[in-house]
Amino acid sequence: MTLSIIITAIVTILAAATAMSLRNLVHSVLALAVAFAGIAAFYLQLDAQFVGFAEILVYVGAVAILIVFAILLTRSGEAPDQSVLGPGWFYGIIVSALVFTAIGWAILNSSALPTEVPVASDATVKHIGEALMTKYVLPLEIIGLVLTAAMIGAVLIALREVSTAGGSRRESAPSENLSGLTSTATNSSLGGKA
Amino acid sequence: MTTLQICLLASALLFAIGFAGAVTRRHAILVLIGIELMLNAANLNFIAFWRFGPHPEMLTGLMFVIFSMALAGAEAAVGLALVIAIYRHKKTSNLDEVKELKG
Amino acid sequence: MLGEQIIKGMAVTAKNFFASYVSKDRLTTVQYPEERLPQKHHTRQFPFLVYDGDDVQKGLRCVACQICEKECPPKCIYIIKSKDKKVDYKGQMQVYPVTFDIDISVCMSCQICVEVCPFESIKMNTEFELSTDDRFGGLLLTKEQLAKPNSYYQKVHPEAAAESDAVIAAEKAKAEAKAKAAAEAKAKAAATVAEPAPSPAPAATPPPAKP
Amino acid sequence: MFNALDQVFVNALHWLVGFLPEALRPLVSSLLAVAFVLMVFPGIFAIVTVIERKGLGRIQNRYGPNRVGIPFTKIRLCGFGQFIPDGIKSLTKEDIVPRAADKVVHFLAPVVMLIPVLLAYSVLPFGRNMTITDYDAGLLFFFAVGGAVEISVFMAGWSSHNKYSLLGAMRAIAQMVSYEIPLILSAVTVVMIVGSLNLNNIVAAQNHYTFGIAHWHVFTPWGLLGFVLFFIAALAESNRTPFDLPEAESEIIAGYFTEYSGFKFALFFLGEYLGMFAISGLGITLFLGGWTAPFSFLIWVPSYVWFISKLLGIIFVFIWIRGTLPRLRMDQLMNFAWKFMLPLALINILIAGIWHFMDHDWLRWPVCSTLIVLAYVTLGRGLMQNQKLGKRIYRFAE
Repeated sequence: MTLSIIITAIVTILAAATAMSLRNLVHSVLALAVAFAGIAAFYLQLDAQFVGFAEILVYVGAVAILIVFAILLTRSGEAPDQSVLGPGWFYGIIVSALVFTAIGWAILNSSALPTEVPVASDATVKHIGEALMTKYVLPLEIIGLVLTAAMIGAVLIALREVSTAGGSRRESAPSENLSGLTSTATNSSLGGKA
Repeated sequence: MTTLQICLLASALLFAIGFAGAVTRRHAILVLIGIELMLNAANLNFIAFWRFGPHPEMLTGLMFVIFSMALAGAEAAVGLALVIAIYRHKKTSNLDEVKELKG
Repeated sequence: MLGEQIIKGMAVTAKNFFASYVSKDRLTTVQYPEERLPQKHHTRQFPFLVYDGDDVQKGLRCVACQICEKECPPKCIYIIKSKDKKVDYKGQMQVYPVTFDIDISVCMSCQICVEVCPFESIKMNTEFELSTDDRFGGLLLTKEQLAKPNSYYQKVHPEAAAESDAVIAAEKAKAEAKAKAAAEAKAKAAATVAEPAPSPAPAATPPPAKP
Repeated sequence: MFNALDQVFVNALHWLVGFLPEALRPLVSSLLAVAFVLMVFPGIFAIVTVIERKGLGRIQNRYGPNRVGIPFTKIRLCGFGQFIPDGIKSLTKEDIVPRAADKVVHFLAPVVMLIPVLLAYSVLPFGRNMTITDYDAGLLFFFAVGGAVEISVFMAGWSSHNKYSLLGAMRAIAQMVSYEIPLILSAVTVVMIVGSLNLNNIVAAQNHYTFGIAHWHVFTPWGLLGFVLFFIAALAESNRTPFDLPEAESEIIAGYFTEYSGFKFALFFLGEYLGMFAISGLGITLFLGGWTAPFSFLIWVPSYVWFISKLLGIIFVFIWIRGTLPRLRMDQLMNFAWKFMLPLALINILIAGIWHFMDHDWLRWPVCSTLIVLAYVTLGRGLMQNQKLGKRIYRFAE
């Protein structure tokens, strides 16, 4: 158990670091997909089967694809000529290293962490569904509302501004793809919960 | 080192990598990717604490992760729509060249 | 209603599917090596050489005049004339081709060689299964491969062969008449020289056959 | 006796594994199960390529391949050996990688395509007690790995650095993403009625008989509509005609695998067909009763025979449709997904709810059927009236 978790951790972190350091955006996204798959493997090893599958469905199947579509639509598939790092990148790296040091020190030296491993609870889909429909029904409804609002908002933002009245129908065509992507994310997560 | 500590350390490292990426990279989409990584690191924490915490039968951490995933999907959709909208206006997705909102 | 036409189309294809097993008439294709469609009336593929009689060397109509070689647009014909002569079908002494090659990988089946040939010697074949595994030597047809008897030509293109036979017969007759006339003139001259008797010799000569 | 025949593979597996030490048993038994899948389904793929060519030929009043039988003999077997030369040809062809291509991504794409497709087989119940892994959330797993196929399509299209490849990949991703929604929503109805995401439970829920007829979900109004929606979405997901826009030969050469040749092309081809079988298998499991027999007097036939014959039946319909329908246009495709399939799938969820709550009441039959017909006619009218799927209006340069 511990060995496989360590291997998963190494793969995930390597993939994430690759995703953040490559020059080519498309390679970054592919590495990101590997990182997401690694996190899903983490969930599966921690007995959270449903969440692990949902992670693959939402992140690898929807978010990575969405990012890929955005890359294609903004034509940023080629590596840029100038530096990929913004001004003040040095301070950014210092700060993130400080953050990691602080959290890591806290984790290694904390006495509040539980030491004994409890027996795995059976977080079956049935239990999750029952909890969603009873105890967490209000958050569920709110999430539904938020997702609808996000979908409408994304469609409105990405709609091309129409200058002439005549071209409106054809102009709105590309946004249909995007609305499709957003509502995949919504519907697939809803579909999993039902 | 216990399994919980390994999970937490991995999640902290993921968070740091995501943070570094989001702060240092110029490209808008890469900043979004960094934010997604940070969200996932937080989710990993929730799952680890749910699994090794005192009450795994309560499903609280699991529920939080499910809702946070749904929100992350919405956030990615809106964020990428913003990137596309900015690209249409400025023909660039480089964040250093988008300075109108600075005032 | 939506989907009505789809069901109609599916019914058509299903009918095709099952009926093609029942009635052979529906099948539009032919199983080629076993069954063949009859060839079209004027099928022509690549040229061949015609010879009369049984012997290729003796009966070959070609006299190596090289008109076809000169006229051939892709220059796929190659002829070497002989040094000696032989009797051709008209009875005259003619050179003959020692080498007559056609590269059918170059030939474009334009039939110009057939049209320019004054000796009814080169004709178009209907043979099309000429594929070979040797793409240089195998596609270069030599005189022996090209030569086909007149009976073969009569079989593949009966009408054209009849026409060509008529031409040859006419020319043969003309040549014979000429030869006869020449012989008689010769005999006459000889007679006049030898014995100047006033005897009208060529009165019984039949008129030369007009084609 | 019948039971022994039904369980012959399961018992053989147990017998084989029994020779091994206790520690190795789970590993070896899962490896053997994987080997079983890797042998059976590519075998079906080989046969189906021939069946497809023969079937298309017959639909067009031709013979189709009928020459190659057993190699080096004169036995022809109606041409069913055609896959052997086909395979040899594609494996021995030269593998060309474009100079401008992204070599690593170009190489990885077919592999990434095949992995999720093969993973999808791990949850399908092929017969009684014949599921490789019995996940609690098996259906979710299936859809999750199915979504990962899109990444490989994008990898193939982008890495080739060819505009046709890129266009094909964009089309493919947009189409797969759009049709995934009706696919999942039509599967949700079954989950609602059965109350489980486990595919074995879904099959078990259909495995009982009234008057000798099985309780397959397709025999109910919502199940019929759900099956039709699922089938159309599955056609689109596996890029089959009439939804084969991603690889429309006449427009964009071969879509995202334009620049692939030889073994990599064969892998794509295999991946596409295996994906088609997997999604057909899921449709069988959800709506057509999985490995159960349609009538109670036929239960003596082994369960895996039922599964395979249902699979071949669905594949035959796939081929039949390919031989009949022309390709859609991109806007028609999107309109059909968003303005027809999606609302109908949502209405179907509502109808399944009504069906569930009017439990064991004869009235639910007419009510649900009427609702479905009404919804179908209204949506169909709307689609036709807006000329979305109607006759094409040509626009010339003005």
